[in-house]
This record gives sequence, C-alpha cells and structure tokens, in this order.
Amino acid sequence: MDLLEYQGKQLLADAGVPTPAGDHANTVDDAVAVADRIGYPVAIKAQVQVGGRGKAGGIKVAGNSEEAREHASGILGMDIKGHTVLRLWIEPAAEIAAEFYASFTGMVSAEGGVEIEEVAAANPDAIARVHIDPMLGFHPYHATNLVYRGGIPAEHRRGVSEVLTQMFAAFESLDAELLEVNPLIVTTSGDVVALDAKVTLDENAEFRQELERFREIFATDPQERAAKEKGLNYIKLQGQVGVIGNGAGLVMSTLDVVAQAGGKAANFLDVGGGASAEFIANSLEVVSSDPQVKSILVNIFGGITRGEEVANGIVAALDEVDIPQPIVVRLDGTNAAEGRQILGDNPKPNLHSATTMLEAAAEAVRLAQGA
Amino acid sequence: MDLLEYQGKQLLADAGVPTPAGDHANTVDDAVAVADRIGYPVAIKAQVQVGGRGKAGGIKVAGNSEEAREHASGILGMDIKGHTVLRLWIEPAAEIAAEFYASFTGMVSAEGGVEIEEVAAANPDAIARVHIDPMLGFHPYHATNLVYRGGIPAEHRRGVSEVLTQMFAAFESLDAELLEVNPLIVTTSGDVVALDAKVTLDENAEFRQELERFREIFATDPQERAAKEKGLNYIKLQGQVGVIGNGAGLVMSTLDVVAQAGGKAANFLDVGGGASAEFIANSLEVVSSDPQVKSILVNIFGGITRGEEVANGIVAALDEVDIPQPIVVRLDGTNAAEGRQILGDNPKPNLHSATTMLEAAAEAVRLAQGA
Amino acid sequence: MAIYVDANTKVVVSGLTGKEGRFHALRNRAYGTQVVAGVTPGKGGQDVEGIPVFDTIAEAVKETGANTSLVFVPPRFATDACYEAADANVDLIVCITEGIPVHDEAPLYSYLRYRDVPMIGPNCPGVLTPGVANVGIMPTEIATPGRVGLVSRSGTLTYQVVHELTQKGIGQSTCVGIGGDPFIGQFHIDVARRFNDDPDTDAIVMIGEIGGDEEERCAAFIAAHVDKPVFGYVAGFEAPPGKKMGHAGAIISGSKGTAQAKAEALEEAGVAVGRNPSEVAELAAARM
Amino acid sequence: MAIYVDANTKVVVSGLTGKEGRFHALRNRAYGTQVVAGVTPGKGGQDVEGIPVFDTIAEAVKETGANTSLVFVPPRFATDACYEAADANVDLIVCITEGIPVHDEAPLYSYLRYRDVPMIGPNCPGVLTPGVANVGIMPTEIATPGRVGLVSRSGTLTYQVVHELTQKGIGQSTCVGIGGDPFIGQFHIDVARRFNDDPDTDAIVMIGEIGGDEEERCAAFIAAHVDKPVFGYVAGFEAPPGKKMGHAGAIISGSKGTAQAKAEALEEAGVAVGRNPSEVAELAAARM
Repeated sequence: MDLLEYQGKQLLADAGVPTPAGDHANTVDDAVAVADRIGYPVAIKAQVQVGGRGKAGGIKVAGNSEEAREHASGILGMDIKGHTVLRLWIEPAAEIAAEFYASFTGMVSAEGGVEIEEVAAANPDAIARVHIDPMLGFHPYHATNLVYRGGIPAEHRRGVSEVLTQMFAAFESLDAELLEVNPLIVTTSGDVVALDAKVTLDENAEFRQELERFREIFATDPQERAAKEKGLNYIKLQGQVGVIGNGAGLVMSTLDVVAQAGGKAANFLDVGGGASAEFIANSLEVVSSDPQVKSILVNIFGGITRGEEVANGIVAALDEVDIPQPIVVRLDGTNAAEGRQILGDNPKPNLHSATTMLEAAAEAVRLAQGA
Repeated sequence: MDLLEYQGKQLLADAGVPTPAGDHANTVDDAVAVADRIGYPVAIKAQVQVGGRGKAGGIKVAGNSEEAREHASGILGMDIKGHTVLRLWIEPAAEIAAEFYASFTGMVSAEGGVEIEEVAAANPDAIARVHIDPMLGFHPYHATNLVYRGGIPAEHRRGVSEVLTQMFAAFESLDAELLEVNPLIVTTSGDVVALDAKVTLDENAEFRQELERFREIFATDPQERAAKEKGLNYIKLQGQVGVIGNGAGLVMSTLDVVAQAGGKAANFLDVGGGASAEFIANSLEVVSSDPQVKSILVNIFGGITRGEEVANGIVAALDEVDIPQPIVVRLDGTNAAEGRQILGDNPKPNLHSATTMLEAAAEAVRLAQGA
Repeated sequence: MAIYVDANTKVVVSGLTGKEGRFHALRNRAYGTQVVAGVTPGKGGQDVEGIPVFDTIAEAVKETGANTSLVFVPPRFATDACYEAADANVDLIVCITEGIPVHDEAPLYSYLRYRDVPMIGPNCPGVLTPGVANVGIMPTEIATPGRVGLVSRSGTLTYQVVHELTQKGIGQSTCVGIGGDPFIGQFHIDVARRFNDDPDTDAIVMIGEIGGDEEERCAAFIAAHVDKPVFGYVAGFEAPPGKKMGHAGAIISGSKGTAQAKAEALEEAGVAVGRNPSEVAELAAARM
Repeated sequence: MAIYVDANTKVVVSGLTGKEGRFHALRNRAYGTQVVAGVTPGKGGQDVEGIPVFDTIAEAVKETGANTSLVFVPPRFATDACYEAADANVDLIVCITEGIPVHDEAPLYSYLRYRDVPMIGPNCPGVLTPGVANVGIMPTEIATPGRVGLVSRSGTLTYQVVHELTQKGIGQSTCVGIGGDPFIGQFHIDVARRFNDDPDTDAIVMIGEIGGDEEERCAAFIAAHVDKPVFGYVAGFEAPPGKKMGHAGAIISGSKGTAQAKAEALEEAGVAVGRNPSEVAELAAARM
C-alpha cells in the first residue's frame, strides 16, 4: 500500500523523525485557510501516489494568500502521470542548508537482507549502501558507515545518524516495504528534517497493523475503484481484450500472448490461488464494465484454484450480471474436466471455449476486433 | 550479581510474570507484623544468595502469629552454607496443584546461543531443552516445543507458554546471566505463579542497567566486605597464604602451586588487566587484614598490567599501610625489569623476591609456616 | 535422482488438520509421496486418514524419520513453522503459504541461509518430481517423467509450461515453483545449480518474470557454470512500468527489470529464449 | 605458516587513538607486525605515528588492504566494532576488550559463526606468532619461535606457560589466548583443529580451567582427530565449588566442571597432563 506523502510523514513523526508541521486540504478555500493559519511562505504539495510531482508542477511555494489560492487552484485537479490530484498538503516552506536522500527497502542481495539503498549528498556519486541482516537489525555501525561513507558533513552526522536509526525502527515496526525520505534536509538553523516521505506498507501485515486508516480510494478510473472495493488485484491497461487469469505469472504471460496475437490487453486481473465462484463473478463484472473491453479472456490453470469453482463462478456471474462481451474461457489443471463439464452443462450464447492458451488469445483478439 | 529471591521476584513481576505478593523483614518483630498483615498461612523464607534453603530449614510455613514468630526467630541468623540469614521474605503460602521448573541461561552449545535449560514436570525425566539463537530471540515455536516436549498438561500449556515468553523478555532486557524459576507452580485455582526466583545479573551491563539498587553487601566476612567495597575480585578460602595475582587463570594456578608446595591459599584475588598502583595497594591491604594470613604471595605476569605499576603499587601500599606479613613478589612480563628495579630501589624488610612461580610459592609457604 | 524431492522424501505437513493442508497432503500421498506425519499443536495423537499427527515437528521427525517439511499454516504462523522445521533438522522446507509479511520473511531467509536449510517458497506451488513424489499443490496430471528440469517463480505459469512440454512429449525430471515473494528460500540460481549437477536432468527450462535482477544474475551464473542446454521465457513484455504485477517483486522500476532486458541477458548467456510458454516448450522439444 | 596470524597479517586497529590501543598497536608494530590502519569515527585523515586513521573499517580495508581487525574500544562499543569488521570482510578479528555484556556477546557469537569469521576473544590477550607478528597485548620478550602451538583461555597463565617453554628451550609456532568470557569466537577445539592442520606445528599445549565442558569436548576431539602430541594443564584444582573464579565461565557447579575431571578427560584422550605450568612445560620439553 503506497501512502500519500502526508500519511507517511505522520508515521515518521510518530517515530520521532522531525517533519514540518502542516495540514491537508481537499478544496482551494481550505488550502488557503490552512496556509493563512500556518503563515507564509508555505509549500503547497499535490498528494498523489506517484513520484515526480515537483517536475510536473505539483509543488509550489506561496508567499501570501493570493499566491496560495493561485497555486492550490492550479494543482487541485491536475493530472500527474495519470493520477488526478484530489488533495493538497500545506506546510511551512523550509530554508534548506543541505539535502540528503535516505531509503530503507527489503531487498535480497547476495546474502539477503535489508538494504538501505542510498544516502547521497548533493553529489550523486556520494552514495553509501549497507546491508542489514534482518536478524541483527540496525546497529550504530550501520549509521556510522552511512554517514561517513555517504559524505555527510561533520556537523550533520549526529542528526542524520539519529534519523536513520529512527527510520529503521519505523521501517520494522510499521511493516514497511519501502521507507524513503527525499530530501532529508538540514535547515539553516541546523535541524535535520524529513521534507518528503515515500512509504509503502505491507498489506500482508494487516493482521498486526492498522492499515484501514490509510485505505483511501483515490482511483478515479471506475474499474480501478470498483476493483479496489472488491479487493481484486486489477491494473488498467490500454487495450481491448479484458484478461482474467489465476497467478501473476500466467496473467502477465496472457498479456504477452494477446499482444502476440495482434491485440492488446485492457487490464491485468489476477484472481490468485483458491479463488471462489464469487471472486470470479466479481472479476467478470469489473472487467466487463470497462467500455473499451470488446472481449474477455479467462485463462485458468488449476492448482489450488479448482476447475469446478472457476466454472461455477463464470456460470454464476453470467446468471447474475449482464456480460455483453464475448467470453473466451480456457481451463486446465486441477479438476479442469469437471469445470469444462459444468460450462458445457450451462451453455451461454457469448461463452466460447478454447483448448490452448494461444488459441484462446487468438480467439479473444479475433472477437474483439470483429466486434 | 546474584540477586536475592525477593529482588528477582520483583523483576519478574515487573516483566508481567505472576509472583506472590509479599514483603521482606530484617527482624523477628517486623516479620510477624508482615505475616499478620498478609494473613495466614504464610511462607517465611530466608533470603540468602545460595541454593538449598529448603533442605537447610530456611523455608517454613506459619499458620498463625506464634508460629510466625517461632520460625522467623529460627531462621534469622541461621547459617546456610556459610551465608548468614539477615533478611526474610514473607508471602502467602501457595496451594500448589502442579510444579514445573524453568530456566534461561547463556550457554554455548554446538552452535552457541541461549539455552533454556529445563522445563520439567514433577517427573524428572520430562525435561525439554531448546536452543535459542540470540540473533533470532524467543519465538512461539520455542514455547510450543518446551510445553509439549516438557510434558506440561494441556490445561496449563497456555499459561506456562506465556510465562516462558515473559521470562525470556526479562532475561534479555535485564541483561541476566541466569533466570531460573523453581518451582513455577500452578495454584489450585489454576494460576501460573513463580514461587521462587534465582536471578543473576551481568555486572558488565552496569552502563545500561540500574544495578546499584541491588548492590547490598551481605558479606559478613570482613575481608569479603572490604573487597566488595573496593571493587576487588576476592574470594575467601581456608589457608594461610594470601594470594594476589593478575588474571583469573594465573591466580587459580597460583592456588594450585601453593597447595603443591604444601600450603593452602587464604584467598583468591585477581587484580585483572591494567591494574593501577592504588588497586594493588588496596589488594594488599585487604589480604593483609585477614588474621589467618601468615604470608602474602604476589604473582604478576605483565601484559596490559605493566611491571612498574605493580611495583609502584606495592611500594605505595607498604608506605601507607602497615603490612605485618612477609610478602613474596614474583614479577615477569611487560616492563618486569623496570618493576624489579623499582622494588630494588625501595627495599622493605618484609619484601622478598622470587624468580619463578614455583619458587615464589615455596617461599611463601615456608614463610607462612615459619611464622 | 531428481532434485529436492525424490523417492526418499518423507514429508511432515504443518497444518495437516486444516482444510488446504489435508486436501493437498492426501493428494500428495495418493500420488505416491511418503507423507509420514502431520503437525498441529494440541492435536498430537490424532491422525488424518492414517497419517499420524504430532504436537511438534521435532517429535514428528523423531518418530517418523520425516526429512521434508511442507507448510500450509496461515500467514501469521507460517514463518514460525519454518523456523521450527529448520531446528528439527529437516533437509528441505516447502512453504506454500501465501501472504506472509515481508518483515517476517526477511529474518527467516537470513536464518535458513545461515543454517544452510533450503526452502522452496513461501508463496509457491512446491516441488514435483513426476512419477515419484509431489510436495505441494501442483496438479500432477499435466506432468510426465523425463529429463528436463523446470524452475519458475509463478505457480500457474509453471503448470502451463509443464503442460506444453508434456504435450510435446518432453518429460520433466523435477518441476520447481520457487515462489513469487521478494524473500524466497531458493532462487533460480540455486535451482539451476542443482539441475546442472543432477545426473537425471539433461536440460533446464527457466521461467522468469519482470522486476529485480534475479534473471540477470542467473544468466551470469549460467554463462559461467552451466553446461547443460537452458531454455528460457520471461513473462511481462506487456507490463507497464511502475505497476506491481501481482507478485511483490514483479515491478519495472524506471527502465530496470523489463522482460526485454532479462530476455536479452539470458540470450547473451546462451539461453534459447521463447516469447511465450508454447515457444519455450517448442525450443526445448526441438533440442531434446 | 603458523595459525591465525603470520607475515601476511595486516592489522586495522579499532580504537587506535585511545590510550591502550595506541600503546599496544605501536608495540605490535615495533615487533614487526604490519599495523596498517586505525579506525576512530571522526578522526579519519589523522595518523598515529604514521599509521593512518579512518572513520570506518570498510574504508581502512579498502585503502590499506587490512585483513585482521584488532579491537580495543570500550565494552559498550566493542561488539559494534566486531560486527563492522565482519561486514568489512576481514579474515580474523582479535577483540581484546574486557567487560562486554554477555547479551551483547551472544548475538555477535552467532553472527560470526554464521558468517564464518573467526574471532579471538573478547576478553583475551590476542595471538602471537613469535618472531613474525603479535596481534594483541601479549608480552613478546618471553616467547621464541619454534614448533609448539599453545592455546589458553587465560591471559597471564598463557604468558606463564610460554615463559616456561622458552626457558626450557622450546619455541612456539603460535600462542593463542582465546579469552575468558562465556561467548568467545574460537574455542580450544577450533584452535586445536588449526594446530593439527598447521605444518609448522609439531605439538600442542592446551591450558584449560574449571567450569563448563569445553575441555571435555576438546578432549573428545583430540582423541578422534588430532594426531600430534598434546600436553595439557587445567588450572583450578584448589578452586571451591560454586564460586566464580574471575572468569565468567570459571565456576564448578556441583561436581561438574572440576579441574580433576577435566584433567582426567584429557588424559583419557591421550594428552599428557601436568599439574602446574612448569610441569606441562617439562612434559613438552621431554618429548620435543
């Protein structure tokens, strides 16, 4: 789960990392009121789950109420790499004396473990990485090696070390997959402050983390929003063939063979392992609701997911919701025969069957193009 | 640092382990008052830093004030394996339904790490041990393996698992070398309670632990008390030759050669590495104050401790305090020549020099027996 | 002899008394796998269709000689079962469980590497040595004994390729689904090393996917150390950058981790790379 | 070639700018040891009598080719210096520091075993290969080059035995003081293995002490694996039970861990055991 900047900063602040005090706003008037309350100059920052806001014009400094209104109006509603800006964060504009970059991520290196990706001074060559054994955790020598080898100036070493230690503690206690601060600044008064925060939390840790508070549905695309609400693993793409499959690798491969058959996939949708009939029905409904989808390819190879469940799901979905597009179903693996039997016993006019993945892709593309 | 039972129980209680509520007393009257306040029956328990109190008669149950007075009088002042009972602990007598034993200790096994020694049911064959990687810590599977393989009855498994988990947390957070509960009981009402506690804390961790609160000097032997006050590593023995040396192994070996020379050492005193002149002087003073000491053997082999420091210490001690016994000094290793030079430049009537350890031991024994 | 799993494999199933554990353990046994024990604390002394259940893995190992741990317990308990299996000195752990937090997986990964206990998974379909033993959830009817070793992160994509191979008459020595999580016990490179050393394997089919640099590292390993023919496929040519494609690690960061780059790295290492599951199977069939 | 320390040893000293570190590092250098670097965070760029100081061990290793870490920093920082040295890929760590909490030493022990980095100490006098290199605080004037390897937990007792050997004309290949704490990096058994494999060592002198079962385990190892003559001494025949004799591990528990029992175990393993430092040296002298 990718957090918005202000959510990430709140978590860092909870962990003791100094962050600018600010507030968020969803409207221009609110934004101006917040800016007035904070006092100028303020930074007005688009809250989107994607990098590169600054370059895209999503971060502006306002020196007074008029500028605040102007910038808030300009940024709210902006499209940044396909993300519509629906929320702003307003904070005091910092006087920056020095900028650094710090990041913790779980990566496997030669020996596995957690890597702090980079602690770079303004000079991009000055990058230090350390490998942190997750059994051992973050020790003072890790911080020492990062601040010295990363070229942090003498007067900021203690402050940066302390923030790195706090960041790692937060990285672990929050079940973060990524914790990145860029820039980690030193103000002209000498304070080390996290001026931005990129935090990705692990949804698998939901049983011990309070993730619900961050679960805002910002997707403006109706299929993405519906998929999120139903807990489907859905990614919108640009083609005409809706794709549903089980297993990330198989679905990725299905996108590939659709392209090789001369079409383009409209989406990625992985129903995962052991998906129930209801799950399959929901998936069909979401994919079908996309007006650019001209045909749907269901590619299931059974392991935990059993063929009869998939078939029941398809039959149930077709009974309950109106699926206008032709559906090509390809079923193999565990209980595939039973599944095919169920489909055969419940004939539908728009239901097509294929015996191989390549045939299924070709048929789906043909139907999409013929439609 | 070996804690008294009631000190260890307090630490366990802080860690969440259920322990009986009680109070300590240093006099018979106080003990009776505490017992009256708690309500009968109470257990009256000698607080000494040695095991086997129960067998020695140091634990009694009193059913009323008269019995409390009788038992408190009997136990206070008792000698238990050389330890005089100066303090009592009084707690409600427990109604025991089942008894277990649980212990954590830092031991090196084939792969190193922390061992939970034993969790035994009444049946002494039912002992389970697990090795805990200190980088990994105590995980639920450790508790599961201990309670099942240790034969803990089904109804007590959850409670015992919880206490084991709390004990390990305390073992780590307190810098304990040993944390032992024997017995860990289940009361007739089904509660798991630590009825005794044997806790040894690591004095090397003093920089991060508050050890001073436990540092009560119970030693009744005047040399042991003086040595503790001066921070000397002193152990009283039964012979006539006072022994001072540097390094635990060398001092142990010195005890051996004194015995082989026909004498017996009066003490073990290791001045350690890099001991200063003052430290040496303090050592001589404490050893010399023992009336059973008839001669003193100083056996120094220099490494970190340099010969001139030892020599200066001996000279300073002889200038400041009156050492009636003859002293045999044997000096070798780093800067031994300089040290011998200093001793030669400061002749004292009772100062003897020896060139080898065996000669020094023989000379010290001869002087002790001739005195 | 195959790799990881063979006729000497004796499986102890953590979570045997659960729904999925029971279903797949019995299925594995029906295939001929020696499923000798189950473990569920508190259910020691029971049995599941004749498979004895123990309270701890240590007891199961002691009583039955189990040497392979198969883990089906829910995510919050799964890493604990793997630690327990390692401490009980099994030779192999196969962890099927999906959805384990990465901060639980990371120290487990470290511990198992240090202890030198190979783990397949987590979040994987397991290991199938066709005709001999199946430890996990792979559908067995699509596989057939033979001399091509197969390794993949993906479950169902593995099945797809196995299916294609079988249909083309190419049997498999062992099929290994290593799992889609960032911290898995055995990587492509570990499996490739074993296949290269396995006298019953003549060629290797390696299925990669976008994200990370594992395929690139494995390509370097293949170029330096593997003398058997290797056939490859990388899924995700159509995956857009910056999107996590189902698996936690399957994400193209900037221009790094693309299927194109991985396919090229494998080709440079001498691997014959197909552009879809059928093509890689055809390439293998043409050479065998 | 001696063991642990030889002419190729290049030492980086953690704590070089401290009083003890400086004293002993310069002494080691004066003996002929290659002391190539020091480390004190914040003092990088300085030097101690020509020995360059770095902020981190990694930098020192990179710039000077140091392969051996010698640690003199205070107890609360010492284990961190050892972890840092291991991560900087040195071949050997010698940790002199005394007084490190056992709960800091225990995970370090585990980490170094897993990473396969040998450590001498903590709380030890170091390693001396007479005439070649001294890494630690042993007095060198008592030692002389030769072909007897010596290992002991105790510092000064080691010196005593080395001194006795030298006086009897018996030179030493390497003298190893493994340290008196419960968690030390290398035990008697590890050192005995190396001496047995060392072509420059003809015989081994092993000094034990009361407490634990290390001498017993080493005796079993000697009986099974060591073909060179071994001479032994165990200190503490006069130690009373239940008292910790200076070293954290030196305590007789009940009837276990006595000098008598250890001496007998060694004798049963074919070790010639002396009853004091002079006697063990005499036994060795008589055989060499």
